[in-house]
This record gives sequence, structure tokens and C-alpha cells, in this order.
Amino acid sequence: MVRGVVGAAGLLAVAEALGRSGLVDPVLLPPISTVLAAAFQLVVNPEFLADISGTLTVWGGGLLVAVLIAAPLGVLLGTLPAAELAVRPLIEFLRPIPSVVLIPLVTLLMPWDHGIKGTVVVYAAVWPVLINTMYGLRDVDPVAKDTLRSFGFGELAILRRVSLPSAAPFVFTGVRVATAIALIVTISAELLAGGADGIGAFMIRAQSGLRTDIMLAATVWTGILGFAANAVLVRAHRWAFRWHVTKAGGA
Amino acid sequence: GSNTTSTSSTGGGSGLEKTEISVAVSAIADHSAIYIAQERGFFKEEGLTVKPEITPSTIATLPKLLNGSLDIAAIAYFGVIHAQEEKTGDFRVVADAYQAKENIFEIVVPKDSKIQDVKGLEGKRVSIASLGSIGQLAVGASLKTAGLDPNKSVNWVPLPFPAAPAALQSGSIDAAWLTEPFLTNVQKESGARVIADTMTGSMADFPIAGWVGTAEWAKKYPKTMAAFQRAILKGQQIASSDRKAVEKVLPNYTQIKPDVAAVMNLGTFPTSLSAARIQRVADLMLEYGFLKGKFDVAPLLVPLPQ
Amino acid sequence: MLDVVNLRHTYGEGPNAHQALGGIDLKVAEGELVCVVGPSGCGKSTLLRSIAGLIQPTEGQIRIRDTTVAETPGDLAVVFQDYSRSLFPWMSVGDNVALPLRQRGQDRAARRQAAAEALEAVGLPSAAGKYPWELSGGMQQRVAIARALAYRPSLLLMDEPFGSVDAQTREDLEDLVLSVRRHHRMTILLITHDIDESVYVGDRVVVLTKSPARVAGELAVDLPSPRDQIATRQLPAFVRLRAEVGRLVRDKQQHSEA
Amino acid sequence: MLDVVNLRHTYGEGPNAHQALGGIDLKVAEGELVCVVGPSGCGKSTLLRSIAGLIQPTEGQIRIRDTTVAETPGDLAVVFQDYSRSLFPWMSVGDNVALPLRQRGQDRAARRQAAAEALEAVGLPSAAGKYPWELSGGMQQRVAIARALAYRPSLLLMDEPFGSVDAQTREDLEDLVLSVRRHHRMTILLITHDIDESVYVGDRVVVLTKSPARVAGELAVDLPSPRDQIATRQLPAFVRLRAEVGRLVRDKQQHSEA
Amino acid sequence: MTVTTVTDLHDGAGPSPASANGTVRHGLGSVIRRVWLVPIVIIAWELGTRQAESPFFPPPSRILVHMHELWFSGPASALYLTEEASANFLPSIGRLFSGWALACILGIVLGIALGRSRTLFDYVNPIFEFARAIPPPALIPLFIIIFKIGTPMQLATIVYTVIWPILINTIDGARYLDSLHSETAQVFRLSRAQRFFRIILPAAAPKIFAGMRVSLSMAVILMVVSELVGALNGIGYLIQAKQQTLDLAGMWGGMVLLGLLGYVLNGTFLFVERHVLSWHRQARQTN
Ligand SMILES: Nc1ncnc2c1ncn2[C@@H]1O[C@H](COP(=O)(O)OP(=O)(O)OP(=O)(O)O)[C@@H](O)[C@H]1O
Ligand SMILES: Nc1ncnc2c1ncn2[C@@H]1O[C@H](COP(=O)(O)OP(=O)(O)OP(=O)(O)O)[C@@H](O)[C@H]1O
Ligand SMILES: [Mg+2]
Ligand SMILES: [Mg+2]
Repeated sequence: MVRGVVGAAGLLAVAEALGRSGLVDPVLLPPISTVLAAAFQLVVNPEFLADISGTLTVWGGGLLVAVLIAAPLGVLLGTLPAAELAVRPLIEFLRPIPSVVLIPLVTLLMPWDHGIKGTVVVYAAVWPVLINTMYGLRDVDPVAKDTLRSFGFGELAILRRVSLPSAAPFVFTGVRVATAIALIVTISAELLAGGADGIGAFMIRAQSGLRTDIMLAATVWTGILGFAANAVLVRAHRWAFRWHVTKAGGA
Repeated sequence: GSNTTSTSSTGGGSGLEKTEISVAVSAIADHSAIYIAQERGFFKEEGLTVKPEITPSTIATLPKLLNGSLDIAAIAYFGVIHAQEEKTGDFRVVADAYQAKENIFEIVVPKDSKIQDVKGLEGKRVSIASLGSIGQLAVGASLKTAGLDPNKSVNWVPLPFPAAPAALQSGSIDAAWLTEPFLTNVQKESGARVIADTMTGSMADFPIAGWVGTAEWAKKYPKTMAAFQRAILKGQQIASSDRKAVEKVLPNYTQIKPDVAAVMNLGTFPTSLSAARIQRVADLMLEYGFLKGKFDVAPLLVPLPQ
Repeated sequence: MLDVVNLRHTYGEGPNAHQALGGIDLKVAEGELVCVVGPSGCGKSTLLRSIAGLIQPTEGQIRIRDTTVAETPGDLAVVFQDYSRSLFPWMSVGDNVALPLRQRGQDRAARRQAAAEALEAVGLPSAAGKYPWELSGGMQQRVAIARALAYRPSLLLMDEPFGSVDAQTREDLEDLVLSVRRHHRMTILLITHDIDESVYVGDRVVVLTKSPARVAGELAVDLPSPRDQIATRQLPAFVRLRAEVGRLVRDKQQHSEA
Repeated sequence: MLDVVNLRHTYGEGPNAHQALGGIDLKVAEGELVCVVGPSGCGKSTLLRSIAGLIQPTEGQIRIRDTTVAETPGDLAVVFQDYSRSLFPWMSVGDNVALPLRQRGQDRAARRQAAAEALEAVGLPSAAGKYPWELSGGMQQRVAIARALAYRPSLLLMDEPFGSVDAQTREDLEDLVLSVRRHHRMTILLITHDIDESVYVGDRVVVLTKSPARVAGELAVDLPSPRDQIATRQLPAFVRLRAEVGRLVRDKQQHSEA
Repeated sequence: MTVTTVTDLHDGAGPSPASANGTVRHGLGSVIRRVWLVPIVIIAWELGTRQAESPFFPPPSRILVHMHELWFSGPASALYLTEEASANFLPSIGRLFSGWALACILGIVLGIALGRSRTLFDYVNPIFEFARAIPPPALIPLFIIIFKIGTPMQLATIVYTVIWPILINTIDGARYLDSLHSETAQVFRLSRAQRFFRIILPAAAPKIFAGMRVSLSMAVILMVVSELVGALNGIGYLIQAKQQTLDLAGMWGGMVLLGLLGYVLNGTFLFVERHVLSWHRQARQTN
């Protein structure tokens, strides 16, 4: 914790020095202290708070739906080879299509601003969870599975009692990756699709006035949101997978 | 966003088919009339509740109009005509929004650039807000006037206006086509130099954007449309005559600083809708190869109520 | 009860193929305790895995109570040689032991009770709340044994189950297995390296040749029951049987090989 | 050579704390082979891990050649109790054995040669090209032994190294360790559960009490060298020593506990 | 049974008909099992879009014809690529690969350093967690200032975004190394380089590969995103242009192209992975 603060402070100092060195135009790239001051002022800006809550809604909702789709699907595909085989070409075809390009198409199908962005977020956040789930199921110790099998447990019980718990940390890592991606896509979608609220919509307004300081201040808040979400997830990981962390002994 | 299901109730007294409408605008001065009308209660007088929404691009707006999540949007004529020709949808212009004037769409180069005039742009990188848009048309017209081929002589770089000043200063691009307030800003802050005003000659007083809905919408909600037209017209009127009124509403939906707002150049806010004037857009688009054939704009225009 | 006919198994294919079982015939009667001894790497674990239905033999047949084993038969428990990997690190020791009892349809309290008793029997009365990785090697091995015993299978397969515990505990566990078998009429196949042990606990000792494993010889152990660690081991018959098994093992292998 | 002073180690903290080592004093002279026996779960592996610098003892000191062990000392090899997890599944058996030899600065050919010899010595002449998971439990254990021996450390720590192999192989490996030690003057600390083995291979046997481990007693083994599996084990001195160690072990523990 | 499950899972993993040991053992049946769903989906797509008649959703047949006109009707000497195609596809793919490769190298090296050193991790983790949450479109203006428009800025955008899955997975893989593996390495006093290349890297490889695979598809996406603003050429530039000029069939063509590109890349990746990680796969299915 202390070290993290030290590291962050060091980086800030360097950035500030660069900003003041005159290498870049302060209007185009204001010094970090100006940005932080602007970020601080945004806390009391009711308009910005409404934008944050819009972003949170889309981000959280999209992520939740993505996990609810991807984790069961990953388990299903991880355990039903025939289905996996058939669906794989489609998955691999769809995965590299940028969700932001889909915005106009989704817009047409969905007369609901948060729904549009949420759909785009789901599309992007599904993949890491899906893939990590499939990888995780593959990485289960065969001796552990054989143990349950020898006690006469069926494949479903083995899935529930061995494969899922031992794949869970892996799935969770996928969720962490997806969380970051979902936030990124939320903001990107707001930037590209506009809409009534959202940090991205706020950024469009800031850009219009060439207010780089406000724009970057909003970016700082995005970083803070992502940071907080990750901190929560890491805690949850430590708590839920104590056996995993302890057994492997950490570094 | 807007909620279509709850808005179909008929308005009290006024007999409107719909009392609550969503309208999309860009975060620039061009569409300030709607905020003026909003602020002065013109919509309320008509029994309308308007929910403005900021939109970043035409392609993000069209689908929302088509699926009914937006009622009206301020869209560039260039885009409307193009979409109409491509049969993306059937659109109606319900009122004029913005028209060019001198010194609001200009080509700028960095302070110490060797480029002196439009001719000097040959082989250079020129940024425009997006490809296949009014920007390409306007710069193209200037190139043509200077005796260059608009399609081959420069490298087009699509770059949103806000990103252009930085790109210009870092030398990533050689010239930028900009509008206000970026134009004022970039001259003030980094000493960029204007080499040409693109809204001259064939482009003088060029129509820029209108208030647009779909044909289906116009047919379904004629009274609502008329109410909107009456209110926005009053807004346009004030915008065109009272610069201070425009400056006053800018902070509602942009982050333009007051000092910039006070000095930036503004275009015209037309109060009538003239087919002859807007036909110029289609004709010029055809001339520069942005349309496949002759296009008549008259069917797109909805007469203004008296 | 258990009938293994001409069982063969080959790992891999082509030039890397390795034949582990070279035609094994083995019969185990209901309630019998058969010990299998043989050189390291000869194919004992392979035989056990085949019986448990965990690998498909290349050739031959395994019948349990006259039905051919196609997949893992019911009512079976296995103590794996690699016990530490067969415990689930995300469950407490108590849960590890109690888990298979769900198969028996026992309720929570009964499962917990049975697990506690089994742990007590293997000398780990206070380990239920710990996690497997908090235990020493020998303690983990005893947890695996407790899990198998608590399950009360009709067929119990054990792969070197007492390899990691001290001599005293080993004797206690041998007696524990004998007493559980007596009370619950289990059929047991036990793989061991300890010739004394095979004679002490077994009704019969089967000696395998080195890889590919075949049956080198069998010896019925006609010692009186119940057995006693001190008295039984001092019987002349015990000493004679031990020597005989030893001879069988030695004669059939000069050197164990990969 | 090795000097352990009042070593204590407690796992965990608060109410879940478990004291594994309760103050151990132990001296091992240069070139000596000391066997450690003690009940399952008493703390033998913990002691070995502390000496290897893998865990920080809570209290006490470990000195090797008069320098205090802070991190893993150089010129050390360990055969872990959990041998199967200590082999690297992504390397062939030969590479597993040869890997540490890079530390010795040997070139590729020499490493390969040394690995082949070590594998041959443990009875696995043709396993070099296989992967660890293609080997039986006992074979994996022998690979771990081969890796440690090929390294020729000056201090060798072995945690129940012969637990998974058959009696014949076990005897061969015991003799192998004795001969390697004689030729290369290694100092060896060997943990075992087999009292016979501890007397046969050891110069001295240290008996630990049950958890928390303390030294229950020590016994110098004054049997002639080189030892012989048949002759030595028949000596009256051997039988007496064996009985004495057995008594020490039994007296100090009624029952091993978690 | 597990044994078959795992085998099928891996054999189905890519377009290659050869299994890891090089023997071809897939017949027609296995090909059919792998692709039967694809024609069904395409036909459903065709029928659905014809029914809907929306300009935003052209039927696949029209997309294909349009793709051919736009990009694949060039002269044989140019491999049938049109001028538009060769001017835009190649730079894009070049950026995609160099960006991804850069991200892999940086991500793996940094990830292992952070996974193995608690101290270093503590210092920089908050910064990384913060940086990770910042959307690339919001950074593009910043990158334009630092790197200028063009390939360097686009590479920065790609690397900045696709490095995170590799980094996180590598940190995870390196940190949760089996304790006995790291202890064995410690006991034999393996050098830093040996630990890195012979223990940590192979042990973490399955997770690293999972991360690399996720980021490969992300790299395709970011290649496009980085070409949406301030680009001079590229597939993203094309898609953007088609979108802005309302050539919607052309835009769909671009997306189909991306899908195919991603599919081929992923298949190639899995093929390589199967060879590199064959120990992992076999250790997990035998025993
Ligand atoms: N990681 C750990 N966390 C908590 N307790 C532990 C841990 N490792 C070992 N213990 C406890 O410390 C004690 C000693 O363990 P150790 O592994 O040293 O025993 P051992 O003498 O090697 O036993 P065995 O002969 O069974 O291998 C045991 O009671 C065990 O429960
Ligand atoms: N997965 C595998 N792939 C290839 N060969 C294998 C595999 N598993 C075992 N073998 C080989 O099969 C033979 C028999 O192995 P098995 O594990 O059955 O021996 P074992 O009798 O149990 O030996 P130990 O007493 O050492 O445990 C060995 O030679 C081994 O190398
Ligand atoms: Mg075995
Ligand atoms: Mg131990």
C-alpha cells in the first residue's frame, strides 16, 4: 500500500516535471497538477456525477450480463466437445470484430441509449471470460478428477466439485480482464455514440471547448473507477481462493 | 435516452400527438437555437418537452432517427442528402439550422509552416472532420479554385476537430480544416495561421445543417412537428439577431470558455427554409462526385407553418 | 467378485509404445484381501487404474460380480499412490473425507460424523478443520485412507497406502484396514512394496513380474485371524511365507528397468 | 558442517497457529550420514525445509560451515517427499536430471553424460527421453534421487527418498547412496520411516518426538563399513541397534496426532 | 470420459488436420463435425436479412459481391487485390503483428518480473491498474501529441491496450507457480536466467498463451480502433470511410474481412500453441 503510493507519487512527479518543462504546449497537454485540480473540482459537479452514474450503469450491467452469458457458456463448451467443435468457427469469427464498429447497427435494433452501449459492452466483455473458462476447465488435475470418478460420481458431480472449483481462479482472472475491457468499451461507446449521459458524453462536451484539462480530468476519473473495481476484485480473489494463493505460496 | 412508449400520449389541451421529444445536437455553437428556445420557454408554450442529447456524428444519429429513439436531429445537409440517395432512410427537413458565413470554416497551418496558400497544399496531409463530408467538399472546392484536383492532390486525414490542433502542432498533419471555436482557439493558443477561408466563391453562404426527422415521423406527428417548427423558429430568430443569447447558452452543452465564446465567429441562423438555397448543396455534391445523379431536394423539405 | 482375464495395456503408439501389462489373470473372491507386490514400474498402478475403469485396457476383460467393467463401477473406493494430488486443496480435510458420502445419500450431520470418526481412526482426530496443504505428507496419506474407509465401499483398491507413515502408524493402519474389512465385509486389493506387510494383511499375495507385468506366482496366506502385530509376525508360518514371497520377487527380476 | 541450534518453527498465527518444531539441536559433521526418524507429522519435513532455507524458522539458528543460513545455501541438493510435484512436467527426464548441472558449468555433452549415468545408477537406463508423467510413482522418485546425486552436492537432504520403490530396488538405492557418499564425501541428512534402513545407512540416528518435534534421543551406529545388505543386517550389533531405535521411537509417542 | 474430452477439445482447436504428433487422423467426418453449423448460420443470416430489407443489414450474398468488387477484382499480378485493398490491408496487418509482438514481449517480461517480485509489484501495481482502465479513444489525442499521427501512434494504441491480458495472465501464472517447483529451483540454485527460461516461463506458459490468445483478437480490434482517428490508411480507415459515406455493404465487408482475419490468426495461433504446450496437454490427459 505504502509502496503503491510511493510509486504513484514518483510517476506524478515525473509527469509534472515533463508538463512544466515546456516540451509540450500546456494548452494541448496541461501539467498533471492542473488536471488533478480539475478532476477534484468535478466531484462537486452534479452534471458530471450524473454522467458517472450513467457510465456505472452501463458498465456494471454490461459486465454482469457478459459474465452470466460467458461463464455458463464456457462451462458448457468446455464439457461438451461436440458443441464446442461446432460453435468454435463462429466464435473465432465474431471475436475480432470491434464492438465499437457495431454501434450504428446495434442502435438500429435497440431504441434505448443504455441498452445500445450495454450491448456493445457485453459483446466485448464476453470473450475473455469465455476463453478463460474453457482454458481453466482444461487445466484440471486428472488425479483429482479420477478420485471423484472412482467414488462413483457422475460427470456432472465431477464438474461441480472438481472442475469448477479448480477452474474458478482462472475464470475469475477472466472476469478481471473483462471488467477493464468493459469500462474501456463503455467510455469508447459513449465517445462514439454520444447519448444523454456518461463520462464519454462528458468528454465530447469537454473536447468541443478544447478543454484538454477537463477532458483529462474525466480520463483520470475513468482510471480511478477501473482501479477501484480491480481492487475490489483482487480482494475478492484473495478471499475466495485462499487455497489457491496459499498452496502456491505466492512470490 | 428517450422512451418512446411513454411519449405517445396526446398532450393536454394543445392536441399534440406527442408532447415529449428527443432532439440530438452536436456540442458546437451551430445548434444553439434549440437551447435558446428551451431557455425562453418557447417549447413549453407549445406544450412540448424537449430532451436534448449530444451526438458525436451523423452515422451515430441516423439509426436513432430510424428506429424512433430520436425524434429530431440537427444533421448536416451533406449527410441527409447522401443518406437519402443511398436509401438509408426517408428523411424530412423541418427547419433550417445553420448556414456558413465568411471566416467560420478555414484552412490553417502551423505558425512556421512554409505553406502560404491553397496551392501549397499539394501532396500534403490535410485533416478534415470525416471522410465524405462537407469538409472534403469545402476544401475540395478551394483546391479546385486553386487549380488542383480535389481527388488526388492532397492526403485526406480524418480527424475530429478537437484532435486537430494537437496534430497540427506536433507536425502530424500539414494543414487542418477547422471550424469555430477551434479556429479561434488554435490561432490564439499556438499562433496557427489561416491560409484560406473555404466558404467563399461557390461555397459562400453555404447551407450547413438542418433540423431533420424521418418522413414517417413527420406523417405520424404533424401537429407535434408544427409545434416544434414554431418554437425552433423563434429560437433561430433570436440566435440570428442576438449574439449574446448564443454565448449565454453555450455553457449548457459545451465547454467553450466564455472568453473564446466572446470572440469566435458565428455563422448565420436562417429563419426560413428555402429549397433553392439547399439545392446548392446537392448540386455541388454532384459536381464533386459525392452523388451518383441529379438530386432534387424539394421533396425533402417540409413547409414551415405560418 | 473380481475377475481379471488376460489384461493387457500399452501406453502410447508407434515406436514410443510401452507395454505395461502383458496379460494378467487374477480372481478375487468376495470379502478377500489380496496383496499385489512387484518391482517398481512393473504395472501395478496401471492394473489398479484399469480395474477402477479409469483407463481402457488395450485387451482383456475385467468383470466385477459378473458384469464387465466398461466405466467406473459403483461402490468402489481408491486410495491413489499420488495421494497429495488426489486431495482437493479448496476443501477442508473434513469436507474432503465427507464428500464421497454424498453418494451414499447421507445427510450433513451423518456425513460430518462419519468423517470425524474416520479421521479419528487414522490418528488425525483434530485435523478436520485444516486444509490438506497444512498437513504433512504422511498425514495427507492418512486423510486419503480415511476418505476411502469412511465410504465403506464393497471393493477397495489401495495403491501403496502406507508408504509415507512411520512404522508405528503403519502397523496401526494395517490393523485398522483388517478390522474395517472384518466388520463391513469389504473386498480389498492392496498394492504394497513391503513383503512383510503383504503377508501380514493379505489372504493371498500375488507377485508380478517386471514390466510388462504378468503374474509371477501366487501364495495363499494361511495365517490365523484376527492377526496381531507381535504374535502373528513371530509365527514360523509367517517367517516361511515372507521368505517365499521374497524368493518369488527376487527370482523373477534381476533388475527393475524403465 | 551443519549446526542447528534451538530451532523452532510455528505455522500460522493466532488461534490457528501450530508449532511444528519445538527447539531442535542437531550437529552433523563433515561427511557424516545422519538419519532422522520420528512419527508422521512431527516436523521432519519442516526441519529439512528450514535447513534448505526454504522457510524462515521462527526462532533459532542454522549454521553451515559456520555461516548462518539466511537463504538457500549453495552446493546443496534436496530430494523432496513430494517428488512427483518436484519434477518439471515440461522437461524430459534427462533434462530434469541435467538441469542443475548447468550450475556446475558443465557443457551439454558432459551434462547429458552425467544424467545418463545417474539414471543408470538408479535403475532407469532407458528413461532419459521420457517425460515424468510417463513414469510410475517409484520411477519418478528415482529420477528425483538421480537428479540430486548427479549434482554431487556437498550437503544432501533427502525426505523419505525410498518410500515408493520395491524392497529390492530400495536396497540397491541404499547401497548407491552409501557408495556415492564414500566416493564424493557428501554430508547427508536422510529422513526415513524405516528403522532398519536408518540403522543400515546411518552413521547416527536421531529420533524426534511427536509434534512439536524435539530430539528424543540419538544413537551412534558403530557398524563396520562398507556395509552389506545381508551380512550387516545379520550382525548382532545391527539387531540391537534396531531394537534400541525402535524403543526410543515407541517410548516417546503413544499415538501420533494432528 | 476425460481422456476423450480433452483430446477432442484440443484436436478441434484449430484448422489444421494434423494432430500434435504429426499423424493425420481426421477423416471427412471430423471436418463435418467441425463446420456443419457454419452453412446453417449463413443461410439463416441470408434469409433473415432478405426478410428485413434494411439498408443497415445487407444480405451476406450482397456483401460478398461487394467485397469482390471493392477489393478482390484486381489484376492477377497483384494477387487479385485492387489498389484500395493492397494500399490498406498490408499496412494494417503489419501494424497488427508488430503491435501484438511488442505487447507480448513487454507483457511477458514485465509480467514475470511483477509475478516473482512482490516488492516491484507493490510499487507499480496501482499505476498499472489505473492505466489499464483508461480507454484508448480517450488517449488517442495524447498519443497524437507524443507519437504523432501514423504508425507509431497506432502501435502505441495497440500495445497499450492489448498488453493487459498478457500482463495479468503472466503475473498470475508466474505468481502461482507450484511452490515445490520454485523450491526445487531454489535448492539447486538455478541462476536467474535459468529460472526464467526453464522453470517460470514453461510453468506459466499455459496461462501466458491464454492471455496471448485473448490479446491477439484484441489486437485486431485495436488495429481498427487506432485507424478510426487520424489514420492515413488501413482496414479501420476503410471501414470508417465506408461508414461515413454510408456504403453499408462495404462496411459489412470490412467486418467480414476482420472476422476472417481473426479466424485465420486464431487458428494459426492454436496450431503453434498445440506444439509448444504438448507437454501440458499430455500431462493433463494421462496419469
Ligand atoms: N503449510 C503449513 N501450514 C500449517 N501447518 C503446517 C504446514 N505444513 C506443515 N504443517 C504442520 O506442521 C507439522 C509438521 O509437518 P511436517 O511436514 O514437518 O511433518 P513430517 O514430520 O514431515 O511428517 P511426515 O512424516 O508425515 O511427512 C504437521 O503437524 C503439519 O500439520
Ligand atoms: N501415462 C503414461 N504414458 C506412458 N507410459 C506410462 C504411463 N504411465 C505409466 N507408464 C509406464 O507403464 C509402466 C507401468 O507403470 P505403473 O505406474 O503401472 O507402475 P507401478 O507398478 O505402479 O510402479 P510403482 O511401484 O513405481 O508405482 C511404467 O514402465 C511406466 O513407465
Ligand atoms: Mg504405481
Ligand atoms: Mg514430511
